[in-house]
Amino acid sequence: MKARVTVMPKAGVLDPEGKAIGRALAGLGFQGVDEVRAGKVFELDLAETDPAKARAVAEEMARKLLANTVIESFRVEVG
Amino acid sequence: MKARVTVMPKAGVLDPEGKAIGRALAGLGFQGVDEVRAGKVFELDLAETDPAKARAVAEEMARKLLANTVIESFRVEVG
Amino acid sequence: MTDAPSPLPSDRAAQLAAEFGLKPDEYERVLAILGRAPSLTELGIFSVMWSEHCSYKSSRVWLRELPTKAPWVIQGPGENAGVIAIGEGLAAVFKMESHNHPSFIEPYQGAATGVGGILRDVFTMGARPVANLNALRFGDPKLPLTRRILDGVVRGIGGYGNCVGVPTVGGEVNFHPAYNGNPLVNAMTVGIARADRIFYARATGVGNPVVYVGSKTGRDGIHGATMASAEFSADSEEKRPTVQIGDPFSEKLLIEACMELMETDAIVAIQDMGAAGLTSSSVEMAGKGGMGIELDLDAVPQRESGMTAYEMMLSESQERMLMILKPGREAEAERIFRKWELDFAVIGRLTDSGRIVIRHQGRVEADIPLAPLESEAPLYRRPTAETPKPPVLDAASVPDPVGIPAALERLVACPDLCSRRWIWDQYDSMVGGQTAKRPGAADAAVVRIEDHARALALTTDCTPRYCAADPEEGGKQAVAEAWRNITAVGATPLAITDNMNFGNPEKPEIMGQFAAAVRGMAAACAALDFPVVSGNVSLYNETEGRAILPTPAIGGVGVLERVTQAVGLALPPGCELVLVGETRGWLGQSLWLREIAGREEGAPPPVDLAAERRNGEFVRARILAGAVRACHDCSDGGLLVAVAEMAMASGAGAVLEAPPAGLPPHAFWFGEDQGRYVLAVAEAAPLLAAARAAGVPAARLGRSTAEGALVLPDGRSISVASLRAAHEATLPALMEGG
Amino acid sequence: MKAAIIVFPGTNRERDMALALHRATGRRPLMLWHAEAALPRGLDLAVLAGGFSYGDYLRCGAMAAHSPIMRAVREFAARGGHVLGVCNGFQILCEAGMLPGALLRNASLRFLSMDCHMRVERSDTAFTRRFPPGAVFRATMAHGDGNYFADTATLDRLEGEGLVALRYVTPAGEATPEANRNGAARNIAGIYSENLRVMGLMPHPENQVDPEIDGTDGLPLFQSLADSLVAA
Ligand SMILES: Nc1ncnc2c1ncn2[C@@H]1O[C@H](COP(=O)(O)OP(=O)(O)O)[C@@H](O)[C@H]1O
Ligand SMILES: [Mg+2]
Repeated sequence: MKARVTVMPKAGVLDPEGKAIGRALAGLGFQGVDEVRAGKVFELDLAETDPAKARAVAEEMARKLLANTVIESFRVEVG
Repeated sequence: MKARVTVMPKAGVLDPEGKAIGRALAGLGFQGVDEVRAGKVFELDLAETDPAKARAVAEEMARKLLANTVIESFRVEVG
Repeated sequence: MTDAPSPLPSDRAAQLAAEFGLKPDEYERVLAILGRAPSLTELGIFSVMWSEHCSYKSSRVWLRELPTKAPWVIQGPGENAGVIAIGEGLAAVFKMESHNHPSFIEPYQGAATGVGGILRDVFTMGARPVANLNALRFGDPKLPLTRRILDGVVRGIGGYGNCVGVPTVGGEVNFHPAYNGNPLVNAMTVGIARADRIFYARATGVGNPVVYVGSKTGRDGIHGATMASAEFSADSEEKRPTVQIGDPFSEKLLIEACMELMETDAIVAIQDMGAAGLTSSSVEMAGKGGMGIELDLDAVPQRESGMTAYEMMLSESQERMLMILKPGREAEAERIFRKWELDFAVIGRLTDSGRIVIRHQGRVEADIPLAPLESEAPLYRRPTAETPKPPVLDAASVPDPVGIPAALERLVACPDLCSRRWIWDQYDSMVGGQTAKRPGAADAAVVRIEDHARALALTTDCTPRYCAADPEEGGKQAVAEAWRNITAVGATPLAITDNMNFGNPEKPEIMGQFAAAVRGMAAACAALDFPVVSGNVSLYNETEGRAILPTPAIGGVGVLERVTQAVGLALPPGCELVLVGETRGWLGQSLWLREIAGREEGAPPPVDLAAERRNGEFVRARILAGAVRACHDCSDGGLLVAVAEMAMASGAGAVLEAPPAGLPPHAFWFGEDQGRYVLAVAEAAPLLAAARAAGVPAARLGRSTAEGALVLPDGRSISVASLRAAHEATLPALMEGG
Repeated sequence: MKAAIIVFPGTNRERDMALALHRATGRRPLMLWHAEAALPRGLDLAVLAGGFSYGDYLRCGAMAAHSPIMRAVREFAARGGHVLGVCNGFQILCEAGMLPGALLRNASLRFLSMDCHMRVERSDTAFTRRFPPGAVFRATMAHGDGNYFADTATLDRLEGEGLVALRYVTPAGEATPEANRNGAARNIAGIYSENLRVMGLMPHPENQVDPEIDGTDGLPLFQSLADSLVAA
């Protein structure tokens, strides 16, 4: 079973990368980009076959390691 | 309109970060993790309101800047 | 088990041989050696071993002309890196290598894996890497593509070097449109070993285990020609990139694990898996020892499923090594590599058959006699056409359009002379705690040897515009400048590594450049007792038929008995300035001519090797006698640029004296005559007297002051702060200015 | 003083740190591999040195923070032991929750290798007593992720309780934006734990301990520790 953990900077936490990308996009002539947030995504191949259990495991992984909840929030999708 | 661009290392391309995370998860006692791939995600706030156009713009941004198509592949979601 | 490889159908084999880059007569030789058509794996092995990259088929006949011996040379060219004795039972191990093409395709990973590869060449010989340098050439800085490549290359070098914890202490950068489609990324690593504990790649001992360590093998970097032919990648869901990805973290672990194993006596031979990975490492190790080798590819640690023998033998996955161990030492070695969380596998044995035999999934995939694979390798003496000697430019015939102050301000800010701070600020130059002269501080970087007073002086040099105008003088000058930069910190130059970057060798004019550059280098190496102990050749640096400037990059290594003897270039106030060496006002091929007069012409400045040696030995002796407070050689931009660089480094100023009559001022101040140094000393008189006694041309040039201005003989004054602002602004404006 | 440097896979300034400790104390520190579960008896100081533990993959220090030895380090600190974390070591201490806040990418998004100046905010701790009050000293910085972040309440608490150890300043001692190259909140270069026994900082004072190499600006930090932690 596949799980995907998406980790984004929390609102209020500086996102220098997102900002720099916003500027670079404008520099390339892309208009109408209001905001860019840059985050990370982890695709996990789990042996677990039960979706609910897989989600629980992935959430624990995110809390323990994949995200730093001082600065980041995360979201888990399975399937 | 929001667009999300997910950028992952191409299949077959070494993903040292994913490899190290996989090891660390095993070290933390998580079993049954077959593979981890680490990628990036960009959440864009676009002024564009037409979904098809927003997707086209986000795809162009990915090709031009957000992804390095020599070694990475990308996926765009809008809405 | 079938014990003979299955040959390809003969027409198919011939067609593939051509696709893999084997010439028809080369392929005939393959058939003669095997006595049958090759299997796919065999054809792959021949094609990579006989490629320009591995066989040096176009360059070997010329490289033989280079001096490679001196009493302090422990190992010259032919091993993974060169080795020299540096005193106190220590050895310096070093080499330079190019990653030009990969850095154009993917600048970050190309440069990063270039650093990783050269590090392995050095620690595979038992040396702990203590310094990295890099010699870089980029296209026109006004092009966005140039900036993108520069940005990626610098990030890649930093990303890899910073992570492995080896300080990047120096290098050089040039810009020229000839590199627009073909940047040069040459990386150099220097390591320190005990002179009696060098590890070589010569495999011996029938039955000894062949051991694979490091990262797993994937389908990275298998050459483009093959990947394009879809038949060999049945599962090709998407076109696989041939780009290799570096993993500096694994490299760091590999360094530590190898160092730990090398403390034991378990290793017979060791070699990194560089270009053509498993093929070249196994063929070369067995070949050097006159042995045979058998590999069982089922045992190779694999990152991807379904890899074929062909793919495994040609993979260029990074961070891997091959070793021959003494019998029975496998467990001990395995424990060390497991501790460092690296793969470890016994994948074969040495034999006395003189053949390489490769087994995979119950089949013999290759069975090749090793001796002819090496001895029958192609060797070409390709036709050469000499570069016509350009006429000497008469300085008096070139008017000065802008005056001295304006020219200086423009020169110190031009891309080839501006501060490289933006680059070196991204490289950790201090890790290790031994860097006494970091980038920008001296003509050569100075790195002390841990637990010793002794230090190495390191530099990379080449002036491609000289080489293009006159490859022989240019080759000579590159070696001389490296020698001079080491001398200018007070160190004794010992040996060099080189990286020969040229265009297509099948063109006589390119091969002519190559041959002439080697001739010039050889003359300089001989005259300066500065032998070549390792090197690398990169040919076919062309895009759309346009070649790069001939670029024989030189990496020089010297030694100081005590690190405290080293002098830098920062000018202290209250000194007298002395110019050592003869000034004739040589403007041909100078930066002044190009940047101020807008002309790229004339013969480059000639190098008088006897004067070079005499002047340098004089300067070094004065430095070691403790008589010199600062020293800088005159190179790009000439004398006034050298003085300005010394002043900008400290903020001090100088009052300068009138040039000798007979020379136009711009030729005196900006001519690029060779073999010259600017010295800051407490008192000029004793130095001038000593110079006279030694037959060394020297003249008082002025004095340094605490006021931050350069005052010209005619009384005009140039602010050092504004020079520095212009000098520092160029790269940041280019790279961050948007 | 009995000191130990903890070595994680990817640590690379452990030798620099050992040289600095040796110079200040006359004793070579122990090197401890991260897989050890316990610290040696009678230890006075545990040091987390700089480098790229686990390649800086995921987040700097995140994986090292979960190493077996970090439990022992946490217990050691809880018992009142002294812990110094430099650069990657600082990042590990934050990831392990032993110091508040986090270290984000440098504002410039580039690795910064250059000298910086720091002001010693209090010179009455075990780490700083050799510095005169308000001292400014020079050190090398070499990091990609040194941009200190904490929420406003945490920053206010750190300031209020005197837990800001070092700030980036000009050579004249002013905490200006130009002196703050990585963009750290309130120019913070280093902080203490509540009991002042755990210190984390981004720059590398261990690279300025030798007059033959690059001066001795950083030496007082190690001498302070040597003075403070004289033990049997
Ligand atoms: N790519 C680079 N990486 C690190 N340092 C560099 C690089 N390029 C130039 N430098 C440093 O910048 C300084 C000036 O370089 P350069 O002008 O080539 O010196 P010189 O003319 O004395 O040989 C030297 O200290 C050199 O090591
Ligand atoms: Mg030079």
